[in-house]
Amino acid sequence: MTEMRMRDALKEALREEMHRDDRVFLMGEDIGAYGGSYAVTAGLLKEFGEERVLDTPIAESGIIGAGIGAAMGGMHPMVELMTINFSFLAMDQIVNSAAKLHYMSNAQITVPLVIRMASGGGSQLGATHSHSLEGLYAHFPGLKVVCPSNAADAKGLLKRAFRDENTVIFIEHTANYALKGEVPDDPDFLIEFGQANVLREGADVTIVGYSGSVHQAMRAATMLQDQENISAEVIDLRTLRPLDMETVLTSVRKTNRAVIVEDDWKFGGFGGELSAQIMEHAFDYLDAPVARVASKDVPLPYNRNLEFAALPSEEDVVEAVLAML
Amino acid sequence: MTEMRMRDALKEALREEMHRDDRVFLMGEDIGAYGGSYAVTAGLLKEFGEERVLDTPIAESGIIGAGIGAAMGGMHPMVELMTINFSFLAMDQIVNSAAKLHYMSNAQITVPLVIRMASGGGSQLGATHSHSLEGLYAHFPGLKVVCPSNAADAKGLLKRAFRDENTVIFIEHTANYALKGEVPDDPDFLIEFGQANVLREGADVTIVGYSGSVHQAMRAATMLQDQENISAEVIDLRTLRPLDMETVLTSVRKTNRAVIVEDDWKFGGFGGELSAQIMEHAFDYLDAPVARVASKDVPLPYNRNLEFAALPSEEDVVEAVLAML
Amino acid sequence: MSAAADTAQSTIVQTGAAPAGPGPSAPDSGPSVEELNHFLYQMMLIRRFEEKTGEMYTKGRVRGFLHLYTGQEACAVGMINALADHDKMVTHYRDHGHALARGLDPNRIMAELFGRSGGVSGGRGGSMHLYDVSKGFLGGYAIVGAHLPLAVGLGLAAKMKKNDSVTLCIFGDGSVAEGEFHESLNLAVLWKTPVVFFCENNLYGMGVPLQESLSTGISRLAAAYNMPSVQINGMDVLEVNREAKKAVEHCRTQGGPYFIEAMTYRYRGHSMSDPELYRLKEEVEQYRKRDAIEALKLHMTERGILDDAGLAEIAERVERTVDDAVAFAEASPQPGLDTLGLYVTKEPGDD
Amino acid sequence: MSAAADTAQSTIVQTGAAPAGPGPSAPDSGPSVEELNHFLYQMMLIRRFEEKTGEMYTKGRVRGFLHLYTGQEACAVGMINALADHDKMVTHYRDHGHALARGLDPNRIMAELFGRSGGVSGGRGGSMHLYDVSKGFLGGYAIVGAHLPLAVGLGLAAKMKKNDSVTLCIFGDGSVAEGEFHESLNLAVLWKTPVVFFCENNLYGMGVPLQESLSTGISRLAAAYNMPSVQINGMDVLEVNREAKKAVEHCRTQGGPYFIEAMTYRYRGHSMSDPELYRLKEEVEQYRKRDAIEALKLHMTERGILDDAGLAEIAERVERTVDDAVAFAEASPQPGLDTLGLYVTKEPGDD
Ligand SMILES: Cc1ncc(C[n+]2csc(CCOP(=O)(O)OP(=O)(O)O)c2C)c(N)n1
Ligand SMILES: Cc1ncc(C[n+]2csc(CCOP(=O)(O)OP(=O)(O)O)c2C)c(N)n1
Ligand SMILES: [Mg+2]
Ligand SMILES: [Mg+2]
Repeated sequence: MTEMRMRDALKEALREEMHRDDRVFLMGEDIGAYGGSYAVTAGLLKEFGEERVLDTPIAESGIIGAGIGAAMGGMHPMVELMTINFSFLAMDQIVNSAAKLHYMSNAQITVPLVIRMASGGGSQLGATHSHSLEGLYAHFPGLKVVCPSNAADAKGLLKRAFRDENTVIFIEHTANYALKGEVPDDPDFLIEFGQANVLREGADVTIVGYSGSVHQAMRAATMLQDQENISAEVIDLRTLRPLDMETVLTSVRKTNRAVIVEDDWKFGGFGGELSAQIMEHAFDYLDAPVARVASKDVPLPYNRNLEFAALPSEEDVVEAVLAML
Repeated sequence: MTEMRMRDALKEALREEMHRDDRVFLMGEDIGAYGGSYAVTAGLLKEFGEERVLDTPIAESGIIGAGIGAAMGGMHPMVELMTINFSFLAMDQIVNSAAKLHYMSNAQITVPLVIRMASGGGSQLGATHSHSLEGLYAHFPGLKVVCPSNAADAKGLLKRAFRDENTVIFIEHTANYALKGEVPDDPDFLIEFGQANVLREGADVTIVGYSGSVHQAMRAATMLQDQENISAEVIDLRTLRPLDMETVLTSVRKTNRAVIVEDDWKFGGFGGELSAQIMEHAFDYLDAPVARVASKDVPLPYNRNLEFAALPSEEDVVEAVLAML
Repeated sequence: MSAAADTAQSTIVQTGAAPAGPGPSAPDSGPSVEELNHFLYQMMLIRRFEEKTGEMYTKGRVRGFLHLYTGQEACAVGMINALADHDKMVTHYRDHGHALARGLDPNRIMAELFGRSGGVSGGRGGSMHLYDVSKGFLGGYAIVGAHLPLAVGLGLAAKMKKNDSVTLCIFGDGSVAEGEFHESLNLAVLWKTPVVFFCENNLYGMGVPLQESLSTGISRLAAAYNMPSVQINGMDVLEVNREAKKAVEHCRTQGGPYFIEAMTYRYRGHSMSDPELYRLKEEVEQYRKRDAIEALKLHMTERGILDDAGLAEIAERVERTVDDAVAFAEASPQPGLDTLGLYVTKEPGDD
Repeated sequence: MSAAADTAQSTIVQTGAAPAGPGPSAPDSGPSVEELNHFLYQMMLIRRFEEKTGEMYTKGRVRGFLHLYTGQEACAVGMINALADHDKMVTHYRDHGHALARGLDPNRIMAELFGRSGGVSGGRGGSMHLYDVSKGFLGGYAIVGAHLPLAVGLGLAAKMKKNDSVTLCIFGDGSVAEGEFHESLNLAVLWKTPVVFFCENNLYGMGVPLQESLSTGISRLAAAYNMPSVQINGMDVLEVNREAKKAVEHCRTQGGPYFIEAMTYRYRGHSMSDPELYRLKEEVEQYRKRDAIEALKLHMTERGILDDAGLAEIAERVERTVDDAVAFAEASPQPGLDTLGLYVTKEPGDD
């Protein structure tokens, strides 16, 4: 075990996988000389050389498409998009090429590709630069969608992504990069997809989060315990596709109440899927309707107060829990 | 009233609005000389000339962006994307420019733009050409999302779209183009956004659909009446953003049961939003969990049998209803 | 062909009056008699296969969007026969001719159009989505322009794996306006990926004539990215094959991309639902007069390497092959409904 | 400047050694003394405004991504002063200099950077999203390349409304690799929209040098679309202004687009978090030696139209303006939380 920040855990995963498998190479905007806009790839150009760490032009559709092609050609590329906001420009390649080729070709073609993207609001970057699209990508069959909330998970899940023969959308919340945690050194440390993590056990209510919102969930649980003596169970989904509903349902059947927390807009967001599935599979266990805590229905403003008001907070979670008890 | 197909009702709406407002012009791939891939614009080039009916190159991001710019410049353009599948290439313009400029500019800029797109599966076009993205676009604040199910609605809603100062995503299910219906001739016939339509009254269950799935819902209602003597109420949402939940909730509070039908994939689809909201606002009225009938979780295959098996059918709806009674 | 220097690094070679150009020109060290017979057979096969496919569509056997290749045979046959077995190719949705020229089994292509389990894509892809990895045929792509970046990536992989395979990327004139055309050409030159960009300029993107969809010349624009770029007569299979060999040779030995704009013409509508309001019957007739198959026949008969008997033999072989394909497709079973959920992703132990 | 014919329809004009070019060249009928003083004032204002903005960022007053314009002043001032009041412009996220040159109120720009209600975007946009419709300043755009199609649309609207306004579209060298660059230039030429495409080539897109992001020359590529295209010295405000006037005049009278590649340099990092590992301090120093502001001062003093007193007066005015801006921003109230939900869409009776 070594204590490190999530950004360094991610780098370790990349380093180990590049040493393990020479099909793995990296491309992206400013991942080389610049060191990556969130410093995840800093130093890797020096260590692995220009052959395996490619700085690319600003052409999201082109570089994601090239990554798909390289994967079809027998490599296992990682393409970093500086932030997930720019993935709108590459969405056709992700949705129509990467996600569908295996199925449409009747299993002749595989696209082993890892697409890493920084995501989320809260840094006052304004509306165009503050999207949370975990749920949007989880909608498409053929993709895997991974969104770690801490350093250890980040390493285990990213390494696992390079053992997958499919395209993995790997989403990193910018608020998590600096978070420190104990990270296993074992080069074979992997975290399987589709295994939610019960971060905190509780009896009265289940709080479900993923990516950045896991931390609002945890802080809310502490507040509930300290201030209201309410025992909340907190679940980190870790991957949205595949989705581990069993862990969520087991918890809800125990607590009889559920709150979902996400950074994304509530309307048409992934929380609706979770809420609906909980109802579908645990209807008779529910003492109250499942609650969703998410962003207000506005483009995220630059002003700090407005941005904070628009994003979900631990207070919002506490409020939602109290309202259902 | 005149009986006509939905495609002709759409054309009538375009004709009338172009005559009413010279800010309105049309652009799109093959909408002119070719007459439109679904013949909606056939004849309009001849009637209005090249100034107001522009055939464009195949450059979705460019032409949607140009439409946004023209709208910012004081026009009220309609851009037709041949099919919604190609909108993935223009998604950044739709999501980051069209949807956000009014808010980010503090109301200085408006983008009065109508984006028309053919949508849906069922024509054996294969996975890349069979998307249903009504729910995806409804997720973004700043947009309006309209999806008519019949000729009269198509005309009233499309005309209303040209009275809106915002960007309207106007989605036309290909299975609806040939449907005939009585359409009002009144040039001031408008259908307001956010007004769901109760197509059939019933007492035992509420079936909610939109766009193409409204017809599976109606056929299922007939089957339920005839074969099971079950009285189903059928609601056509007509617009997903704004969404008329009141009409849905009023119905569910009466029937105590709800089934949602949509062409899109179930996982992470708009049905989850509807299901969650019904639970949130009518929990105590529900005798059974809200059911969702949607596409199977696969890229839509070309083979007819497989495609039909993947898409939601009236039988699936009937089954879902029977399962909750 | 008169060469007009455009830049230091690249040249646009213009053919006299393509596609109104003359019939096959005499190659110095052109294809062998066997090759010529093979070209003629493939071109006639494609022609007949597409006629039959059209019939099958009207009979309801083939569904969805169907784009026939009729008229452009010289492009597919001339270009694809310049590839080696270990080379790879991607193309667009108008892909039957390309698949046949690459040697995919006609039976399995027709079965795919029928949506049967014996199809090259198991009936899941249809006309626009043919795949046969065993032949390095990595697909027909139905999103205009989307396969250009894929070709760059395939070239990049070949470069990284240091195998000397070349990737062929075929697309139409209408695709040139897409942003991915620009992104891909730029990346291919920057990264020196061995990719032959082969643009079949049939003068229309659906109903839009090229001059309304592009503000400049295709091969001229390609040259501006600093890659060799030529415009050739796509109605002359010998010229296409000659230029194609140069291009493939260049990519394989020098590395880096090469651009070919082949002037050609599509006899049929864009797809089966095309009313063809955008062009005159006369225009189509004109081009039919310069038919590439007839030109090749003439070339061969003039040189005494083809006689009526030989032609009849080829025609008969083509007929049999196409009839067999339909019979095979008819007999091929529908995919089982239990297969619907298979292969959404690839998981350990799948195969 | 030596003209090198590239095509019938377009020309690339190369300046001797831009950006290493000489100081301001003597214009035949150049700007008036008033104009020169105005240019100098604006360039010094931008320089000082950005320094102050940097300070305010380190103080935590300004947040988010911040991209300073320092070094490129001659581009904004030379280009934007060639526009008429009724013209429109869009630019990218490095937009403070452009906003100041267009005459937006420095107080309201600084207030926007502070996120205050008195900001040009009400505190909702921040540094990358400045808007002032009353000045025809239709925005800073933070998605690289996204505003190019918007400019084409604005030009299209102007053409349809037959008002003779021109649209200016400013972007960087790194944006040229985006697909929307290609789509927009093509559409602009096809539709003859009056758009000046002004590329500020500061040699880097973030940390990537141009030669690693583009396989060819920017103005050469632009010329291939068949529009007038020039490469100029962006460190010489007089040359920029002279070429800018030509471009605007062309668009206004001939219709159709015009392309300018201005060679320039950014003194500061790409954004405030840039470690600048990709370039040498020496390189930056070199360019600082050819500073455009110093060059203009020299030009004016040599011609006796600027003395120490005059310079001091301008410097003092700049200082006061920037201090006032900060004071205004500090005093400007935070937007009320009750405004969060306003203006998501525009509805009847909103305003
Ligand atoms: C991104 C995208 N936009 C639009 C279409 C619809 N479409 C299919 S083929 C076609 C014309 C393409 O023309 P060209 O590239 O010249 O190829 P050709 O059909 O002439 O062989 C269009 C517009 C599409 N499939 N994908
Ligand atoms: C589509 C997109 N991709 C990536 C980014 C991240 N990014 C912001 S600025 C920039 C560099 C742009 O360089 P250039 O166009 O030369 O402008 P400059 O910063 O040099 O003024 C990048 C990559 C973005 N904002 N949008
Ligand atoms: Mg074509
Ligand atoms: Mg730059």
